[in-house]
Amino acid sequence: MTINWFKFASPAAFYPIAGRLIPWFGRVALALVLIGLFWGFFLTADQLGGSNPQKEYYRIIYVHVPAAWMSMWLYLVLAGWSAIGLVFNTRLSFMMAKAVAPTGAIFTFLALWTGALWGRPSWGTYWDWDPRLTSELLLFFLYIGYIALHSAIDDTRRADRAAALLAIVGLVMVPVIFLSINCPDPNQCAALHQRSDPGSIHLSILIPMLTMTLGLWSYSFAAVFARLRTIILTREADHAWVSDVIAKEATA
Amino acid sequence: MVSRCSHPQPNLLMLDVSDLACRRGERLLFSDLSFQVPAETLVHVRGRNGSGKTTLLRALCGLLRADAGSIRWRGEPIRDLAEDYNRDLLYFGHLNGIKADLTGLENLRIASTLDQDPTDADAIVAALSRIGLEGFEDLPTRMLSQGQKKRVALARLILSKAPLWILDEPFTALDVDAVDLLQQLIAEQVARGGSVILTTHQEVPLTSGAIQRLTLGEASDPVSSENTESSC
Amino acid sequence: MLKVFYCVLSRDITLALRRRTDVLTTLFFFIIVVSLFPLGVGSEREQLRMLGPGVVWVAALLASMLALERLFAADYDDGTLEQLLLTGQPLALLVLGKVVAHWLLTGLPLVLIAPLVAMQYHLSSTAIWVMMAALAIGTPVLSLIGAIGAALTLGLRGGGILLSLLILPLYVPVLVYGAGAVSVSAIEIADTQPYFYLLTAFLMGSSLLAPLAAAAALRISLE
Amino acid sequence: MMEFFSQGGYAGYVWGAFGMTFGLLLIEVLQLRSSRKTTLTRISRLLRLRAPRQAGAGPSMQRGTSGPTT
Repeated sequence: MTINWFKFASPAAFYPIAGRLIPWFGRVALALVLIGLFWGFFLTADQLGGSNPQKEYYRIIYVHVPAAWMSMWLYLVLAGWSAIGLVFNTRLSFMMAKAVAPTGAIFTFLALWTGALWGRPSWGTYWDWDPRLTSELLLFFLYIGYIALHSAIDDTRRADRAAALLAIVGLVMVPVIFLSINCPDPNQCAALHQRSDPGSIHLSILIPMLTMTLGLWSYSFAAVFARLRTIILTREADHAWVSDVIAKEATA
Repeated sequence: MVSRCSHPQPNLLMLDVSDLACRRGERLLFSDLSFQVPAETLVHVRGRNGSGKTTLLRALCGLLRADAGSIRWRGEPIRDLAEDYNRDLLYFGHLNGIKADLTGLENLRIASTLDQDPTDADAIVAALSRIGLEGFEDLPTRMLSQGQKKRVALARLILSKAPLWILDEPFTALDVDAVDLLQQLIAEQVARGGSVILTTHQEVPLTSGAIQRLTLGEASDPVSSENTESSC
Repeated sequence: MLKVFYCVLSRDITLALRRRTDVLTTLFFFIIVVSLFPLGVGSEREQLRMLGPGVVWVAALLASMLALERLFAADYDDGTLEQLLLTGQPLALLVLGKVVAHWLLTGLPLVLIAPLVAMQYHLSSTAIWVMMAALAIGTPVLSLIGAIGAALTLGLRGGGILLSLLILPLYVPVLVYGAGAVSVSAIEIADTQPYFYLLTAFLMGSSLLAPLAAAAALRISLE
Repeated sequence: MMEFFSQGGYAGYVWGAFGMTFGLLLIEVLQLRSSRKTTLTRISRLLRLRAPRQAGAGPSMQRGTSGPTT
């Protein structure tokens, strides 16, 4: 039994499906985030001993790391949908990519903001060109580049495809950019492995952090699908199915 | 000129378009458009402004990717042929496609080397003089008038050996005798077995071969063809 | 095949030489930007020597980026770009020809003028040689990657600003290792070897992939 | 309860980070909701203005509105 994926590729078919999924993802996200916060704030130690002693401000990790992971994951999703759109020429994939970009940019900004606020107490400055934060900053420029290019072109068809190509070129360049930032001096390249990789974090902190990540992940599904439905409506306005959807929903 | 009497039977099918659909932005311009262009045929595309004539021509020459349907050149989809199809094609858009800082001679020499049939200088000079530009060959084209610039671009029609011509409003900005010359060139192209697809608002008399009229924007059957009044 | 490459190359060079001013504007922009910094930062010798490589590279980045806009714009306006798409030649080859011509007209002069500019920053002679070598390898990469951006922003109003927004993040690796090579050469000349390996790797990688991406971008822009 | 809010003296940083995060996400949700509403009203107005379209291959052209739309 081969599933005809292209059946779902038509915006008309996907619109109602997305509509049903949004509330479900929204509720799951809310639940996960609340559990993660409660766990992180009340059930864990106030201060961290061990190799990297930190005071209460370490709790910013519950937001900073999930946001950073989500920003990188959403860029992969953005580049993935762009590639699918260019190869299969399906309009829905381009709409999906356009729907992902703003949420990804927001998470990147959040990662930078929370990273700076965490850096101040622990390193003494808001910004010290730490390789991870600098890579986030450049990822932020890639998102802004995608959004700016897409909005600068009026013809939606060319805008989709040009921004998609930019996302793919960006994806190819990301490892090279991250290499050049994490290891500016190839002679002694100690900085490549992160100072505190997730493995070394205490379990009782790792669990809430992962729950928060899942919460933000399910939140981004809901946000992206909501934006996608608006994009589908604007772009398919002159199709027949939109008029009866409008009639039904405008009155509801 | 002896008008060769050949019945335009569709022996050698050149271009075959089947249920083509094109969209401009979010507006669907035309859909389920099918027509064949056999050898020795002139396709005269007509329609109001905005009915998608230019979009159709750009889709036919591969510049624009159609939303649906297929375009085949001698049985092969043009997307697979890519460069080979380009070699058999000469496209003439709204812009002249010549560099203002280069002379007429240089423009044509570069155009022919890029089309991979480098012609020697005096063939180019002959083409330029036939088009009515002798004495202007080695003048930078920015000094020429709008009509003369168009003639330099038209000189490529003389030099080209491409079997398929796609011309978008070729007659604009041309004076009377340039129009006659262009009509003669098109008639020669069709007579020697080539096909021409063009959009224009005036008639194009042929010495032989068939004329197909393709009107866009009408709900009725867009394709109607009639043979020229030639004796055969 | 190569004949076509040279045809495009020589066409672009003759075109540019007929409008000599365009070539010089990029060069003077580079010189002005480089000589502005000492006025802003103060002309204390040790500081300038430390600052020199970075400033020269950033100026080279900006100069080559500003010159990119003219890469396709002139051909786009007079219709020759359409004809280039419709020749019987692989588009990537023609794009490579245009990019090499663009580099010869904007990148190479930067490399040749670098010693003159480096003296403003009291760089040692070895540092000047290393900078010229690094620029010679790095500026083609800038032109190649920039060609993708130029193709994407073709015919857009405000394309120049948009082009810099899209392309500058992609220039970071060349900047980091280009400037790094020069500053390391002051300490230990042998240490610059890995930098040049990386820069050459970027050059080879981008000269293979960038024309393909730029050709795809052109097809999208000219739809 | 008070020491919870003070977060060992780092309240500014902790709540600055959390506040920005959930504040921004909330703003995004509200923005999505309002853009959906404006899109719905804009398209319904557009559809009401446009007369019932002729079916057929022709492009979706306006055939002129049929009388004043109530």
